[in-house]
Amino acid sequence: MFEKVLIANRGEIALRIHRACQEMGIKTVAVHSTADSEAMHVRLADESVCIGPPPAAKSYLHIPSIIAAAEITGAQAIHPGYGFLSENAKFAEIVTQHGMTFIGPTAEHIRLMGDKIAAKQAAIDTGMPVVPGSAGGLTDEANAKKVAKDIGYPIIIKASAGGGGRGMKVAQTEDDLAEAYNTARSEAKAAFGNDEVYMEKYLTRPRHIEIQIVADGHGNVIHLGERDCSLQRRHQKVLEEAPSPALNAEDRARIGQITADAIKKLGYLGVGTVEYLFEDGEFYFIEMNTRLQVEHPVTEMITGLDLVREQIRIADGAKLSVSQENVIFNGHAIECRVNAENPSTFRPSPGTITGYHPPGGLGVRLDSAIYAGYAIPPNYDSLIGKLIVHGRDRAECLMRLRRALNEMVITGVETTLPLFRDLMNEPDVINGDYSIHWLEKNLAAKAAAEN
Amino acid sequence: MFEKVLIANRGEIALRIHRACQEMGIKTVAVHSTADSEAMHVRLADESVCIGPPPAAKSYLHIPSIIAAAEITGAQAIHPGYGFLSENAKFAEIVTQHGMTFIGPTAEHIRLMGDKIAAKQAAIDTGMPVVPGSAGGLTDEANAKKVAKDIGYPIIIKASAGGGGRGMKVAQTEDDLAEAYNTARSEAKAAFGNDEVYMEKYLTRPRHIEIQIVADGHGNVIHLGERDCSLQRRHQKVLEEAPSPALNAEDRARIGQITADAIKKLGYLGVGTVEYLFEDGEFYFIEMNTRLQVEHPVTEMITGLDLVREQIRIADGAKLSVSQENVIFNGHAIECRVNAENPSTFRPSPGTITGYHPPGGLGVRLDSAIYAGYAIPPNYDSLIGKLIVHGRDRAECLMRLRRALNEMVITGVETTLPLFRDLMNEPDVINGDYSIHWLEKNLAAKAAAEN
Amino acid sequence: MSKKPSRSVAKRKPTRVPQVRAPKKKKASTSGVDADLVRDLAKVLDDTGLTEIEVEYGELRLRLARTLVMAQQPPAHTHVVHSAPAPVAALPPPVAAAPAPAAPPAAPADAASHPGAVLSPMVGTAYLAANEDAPAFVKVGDKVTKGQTILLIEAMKTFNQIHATHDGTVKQILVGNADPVEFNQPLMIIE
Amino acid sequence: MSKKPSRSVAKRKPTRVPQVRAPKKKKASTSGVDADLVRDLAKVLDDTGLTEIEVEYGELRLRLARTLVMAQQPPAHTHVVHSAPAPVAALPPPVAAAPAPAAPPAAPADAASHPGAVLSPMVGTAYLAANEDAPAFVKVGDKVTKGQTILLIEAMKTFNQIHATHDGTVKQILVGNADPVEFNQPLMIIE
Repeated sequence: MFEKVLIANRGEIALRIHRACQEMGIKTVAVHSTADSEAMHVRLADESVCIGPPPAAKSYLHIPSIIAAAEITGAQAIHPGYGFLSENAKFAEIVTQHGMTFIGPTAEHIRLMGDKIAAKQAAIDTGMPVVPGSAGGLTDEANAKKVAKDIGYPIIIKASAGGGGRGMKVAQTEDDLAEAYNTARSEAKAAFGNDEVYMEKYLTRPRHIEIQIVADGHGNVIHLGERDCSLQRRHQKVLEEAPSPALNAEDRARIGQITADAIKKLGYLGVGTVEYLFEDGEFYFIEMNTRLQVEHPVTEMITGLDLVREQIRIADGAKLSVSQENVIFNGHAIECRVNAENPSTFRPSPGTITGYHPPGGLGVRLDSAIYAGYAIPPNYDSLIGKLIVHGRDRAECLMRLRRALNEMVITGVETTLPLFRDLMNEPDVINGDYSIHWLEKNLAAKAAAEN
Repeated sequence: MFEKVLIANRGEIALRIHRACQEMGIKTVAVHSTADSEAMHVRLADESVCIGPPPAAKSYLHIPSIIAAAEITGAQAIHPGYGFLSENAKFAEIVTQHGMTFIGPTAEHIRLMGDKIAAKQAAIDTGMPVVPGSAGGLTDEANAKKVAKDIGYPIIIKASAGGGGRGMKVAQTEDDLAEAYNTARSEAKAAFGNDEVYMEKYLTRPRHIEIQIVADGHGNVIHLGERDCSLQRRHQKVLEEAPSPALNAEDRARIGQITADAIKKLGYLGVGTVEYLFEDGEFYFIEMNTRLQVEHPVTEMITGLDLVREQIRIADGAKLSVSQENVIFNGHAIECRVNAENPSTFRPSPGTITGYHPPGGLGVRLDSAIYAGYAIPPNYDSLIGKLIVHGRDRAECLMRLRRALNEMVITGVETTLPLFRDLMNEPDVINGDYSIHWLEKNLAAKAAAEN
Repeated sequence: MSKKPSRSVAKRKPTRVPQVRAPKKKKASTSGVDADLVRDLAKVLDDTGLTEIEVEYGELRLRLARTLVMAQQPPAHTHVVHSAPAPVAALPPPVAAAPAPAAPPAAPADAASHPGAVLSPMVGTAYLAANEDAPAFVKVGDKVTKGQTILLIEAMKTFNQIHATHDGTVKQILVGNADPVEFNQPLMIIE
Repeated sequence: MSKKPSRSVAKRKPTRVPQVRAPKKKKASTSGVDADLVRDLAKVLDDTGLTEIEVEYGELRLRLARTLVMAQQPPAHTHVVHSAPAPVAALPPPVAAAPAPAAPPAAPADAASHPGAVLSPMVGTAYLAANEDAPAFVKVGDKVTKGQTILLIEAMKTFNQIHATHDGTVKQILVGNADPVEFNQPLMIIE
C-alpha cells in the first residue's frame, strides 16, 4: 500500500481524502495556495506544501507545481478529488510519467469521456441507452414524420450546426410536426447559414439519475445503485438522494447491470458515475464522470462502502472489497450542499465564519472543512459543507434531515441552509415528485411572490 | 402517537430524546434547573420550564416539580432518560397516576430489578445464568470441598454477614481450600460476630458483557446483541464496543436467546439491559438496568435501530418495528465517553468551553449537548459528549476512531480525549484483549511510571 | 389535560432593532471625538445585546461592533412557560431558525430583578383566590405584611400557600388566575 | 523517491498580540488626530471586548479592530515543507493533538518579511550550483546585480533560473543545495 499520498485539491474533498488516508494508515501531503494556508486540509495533513498564489490556474491547476510538491515530499500517489485536475487526462499522464500513481482511471478513459460525441458513441457501443433520434440530418418532412413515429412524441428538432436554443422546435404530436420542422429549418438557415436539422426524443419532465460504478484492475465491476440529483439550479446539483423515489428495484437492477456491463466492456478502472436522464421508465445516457462525485457520500451511507478507500485500494492494485452480491442497499440517504451564498439570490458570501455548530446524533454526517474563525476565501467555489443524513426509510430520513437542519448553525456568512429548511416543507420534495426543472420553477415562483 | 413529551433529564441524553421526538413529529418540553437555562436541550426544545435550583434533589429529582411542569405544558408522556428518576419506581407510578405515560417499564419491574436479591432470584427463575455457588452457608470443611469440586476452582469464600472485602478468601486449588475456609470464618467472626460463610465461583479476568433487549406490549421480545463494556474505571464505563471481540456468533445467539426468553417470561416492557460477567465462555448475571443505557448508541450503530424511537413507540402501545430475524448486525461500533475531567487524575473540570470542533465524515457520530461558549455547570456529572464511530469491521472502526479523536477539539476545560488517544495505541485495546481490571491496572502503571 | 397553559414564546436572543441612542452632546476634545462616548456606547452595546452600533451625528459618524459571543450560536428559539396572559402562541414551524414570531412582554423579565419582586418558589399553577367564589387574596394597592398569603401554587394536586416575603404595597400582580408558573418566575411586585 | 525532504514542523497559529492599526497617514500635529485618542480607543476596545471601532469626524476617520482568537480551535499540527536545514523531523504520532514536537527555526519566518528577501516563485528543489562540479552561483558576501542568476529551482525536470530581484550583497542563503522549497519561501537575503 502507498505510504504517502498527495491530495491535489482543497476544501471538504481534500479533508475527505485525508480522512480516508488516515484510516488506512497512509500519510498525507496537502498542497495549497497562499489563500488556503489556514485551511483545514492543510492543518490536518501530515505535511503541506504551498504551491502558488490564490488563482487556481497558478496553484491547484498548475501541474508543474503539484508534481514538484509530490516529488519533494516523496508522495507515491496523487488523488485529484473532483474539479480542478480530476478530469485532466494530461495530468493523469504526467503523474504516471513521473513514476507516481494517479488515483483515478487511465488518461485514455478520461479523454474518451471528456469528448461528448465519442462518449455517446462509446455508450451506444457498450449498450448504454441514449436518447433516440435520427441517425443524422432529416432529409425532408416525410422522413421527419417517419422518424418521429419511430421514436414517439414529443420530439425536438435541432439545428445540426446549432446551439443555444436557436433552431430548436418541439412537436408534441404529429399535428405540430410540419410546422416545427419547417420553422426549425428556416431559423437554422437564418442563424447558422445551414438548414440541416436532426431529431431527438423530447423529455418534458426528466429526472437526473446517475449510477455509481466501481471497477478494479482484475476485471471486477460493481454498481452501487443510483443517486437522484434532479434538484438542480443552473445545472448545479443542490440536493441528492438515494435511492431515487422514482425507481423501483427492477429499474435499479436493470440500469445498474447495463451500466456495470458497459463499464466492464470499456475496461475502466476506479470509481465513475454514469449520468442518465430518466422519464417514463426509460434511461437516456448524458455523460460519464471519470472521478469521485461531490455527492458520493449518499451512496456510502446506503451501502456502507467507503468510496475513497476503494479508489485508493484499486489504484494500488487491490481487488474490489465487495462483489455485486454483497452490495446491500440499506435505508435512505439525502445530501444537502451547503454553500456560502445568499439563499435566494445565490450571490456568493465569502467571509469569516464567526460561529459554527454542526448537528449531531444518529444518522447525521457532516463533511465540511470549515471551522469557527475560518475565513472563506473568495477565490474558489462556495461549497462549504455537505450535510448527509441517513434513515431506515425515506420518511425517517426526511424527518431526520429536518431536525438536523434545525440544529445546524453557521454565522458570519450567508449560507443556503434556509433554502433547505424551506425545501423540507415543500409537498413535492416530501413526496419525491420533482423533475430537473422543479427547483428552478420553485425558486422563480418564490421570487415572483416576493415581488 | 403522543403529541408532546416532557424530557425529565438534562445534558446529552435530553438532547438525544429531543432528537428522536423531533424526528417523530412530537413536540418536546425541556425541564431545567436554574443552572441549565442556557443548556442545549432547553434551547432546542419546543417549550421549556424552569423547575428549581441547581441541586438535583430540588430540580431533576424533584418529582412534584416535574409532574407540575408536565401538567402545565400538557405533556402526555415523560421520558426519564438515564440516571435521575429513570429507575425510580415511585416516579413511574406517580406519572401513571397523573394520567400520563411513563416511557419505560412498569414500576413493578423497576422495583424488582432494583432489589439485588430479588433480581438474582428472578434471573434464576427465568433461566439466566448466575454465578454458581453454595445454596446457603457452608456447613463444614468437607461440605466446602464438595461444593468447590462441583463449581470448579478458583472459588471465593465470602462472609454471609459480610461486605467490603472482609471475610473474603480465594482458593485457587483444593490445596488452598481448607486455609481459605478457616481464615474466612475467623475473619468473619471477628468482623461481623458471625462465622457463617458461603462460596461462589471466583472470576479472575471477567469481561463485562451486556445484552440489549427490547420488548413491546404485545408479547414480542428481541435482543440486539451484546455490548462489551469491560474498559471501566471505578465501576464507571469508559469505552464500549459492539460486537465484543471476545464473543463468537454462537455465544451471541445463545446468550441473546436466553436473555430474550427470560425477559419474555418476566413480561417486561420497553428497552432494558441485562449485564453479565463473561469468562471462559460462560456468562454470569450481574443485574438488569430497566432503562436506556448511556452506551445505547453502540447498538444503534450496528443494528440501524433508533432505540429511543422504539421506546416511545412501545410506550404508545405500538409493536416492535422489527422481529428478531430482521435484526442484522452490521459492522463494528465503539463509543468513547468524553468527560470534562483531567485525563489522568480524573478530577472534574467544569468551566466554559471556549472552542468546540467535533469530528465529521463517514461513520462518525457525536452525541453531545455542548457548544462553543457553553458553561459546564459544576452541579452534575462530567459526561459532556459521546463519540461513537462505526466501521465495517473492528480494524476499520479503530482506525476511524483514531482519526476522529485526532480531529476533535474541545478547549477551555480539560477532557478525557487524551486518554482515548492513548488507548488507541495500547496493543491490548487494539487486540481487544482486556478484562474489567485492565484499565485500572493500565492507569496505575502509567501513574507509577510518571512518578 | 383540561388545563391549557398560556404561553408566550420567547427567543433567547431576539434580534432587536438596533437602538442607537442619540449621542450625548459632543464634548470638546482635540479631535472632536469623545472616548467617553464610545465607552458609553459600548455599554449600550452590552446592555442591549447588540453586535453593532453605527452613529452619525452631524459630522460625527461612529460605528461599534462586537463579534458574536459563541453562546449565541447554538440554535434557536426557546420557549419559556411563563405567566404572560397572552393567548397560546403559535408553536414554531417544524423547520425554523427564523426569528420567533413574537417578542415576550418586557415586564416579567425586568420584574425578576426588581427588588420588590416575589419569585415563585416552585413550578405549578398559580391561583389568585382560594376558590372560584372567593375574593382574590390581594389586589393591586393592597398593603400586605410579610408572611401574608398572596396566592396559591398548585403542584401535584397540592395547593401551596405563597407568602409575601416582605411588608409593602402590592404594585403589580404579574400572573393571572390559573396561569402556569415556573421556578423563580416573578409573581408580584411588593414595595 | 530518493530525495528525502528536510522538514520542520510549524504550528500555523501563533497567538497574536491584538493589532490595533493606527489611522492611515495623518500625524497628530497636522490633522488633529491625537495618538492618545487612538491609544484611548484601543483601551476601550480592550476593556469592552469590542472587536471593532470606527470613527469618522469631519476629515477624521478612525477604525480600530482586533483579530479574533478563534483560530486556536481547529486542530492541530501542520507541517510545512521548507528549506530549514534541520534533520527530518519526526512525523507526529498517529494520535496526537499534543503540541508539535519542535518549533521551526525562527529565521525563515522572519526572513519572509525581510525587505531584502528573495522569495521562491515556485515549488520545487533548489540547487545552488549549475551542476555538482560547478561553483555555487553566489555565496554570502557576494555583490549581485538585479537579474543575476542566484540559484536554480527544479520542477518537473525543468531547471528554472532564479534571478536576484534587486542589487545588493548576499547577506544570507536560506536554503541548502537540493533542498525542497515551497511557493513564497524566502531563499536569500540580499541587501
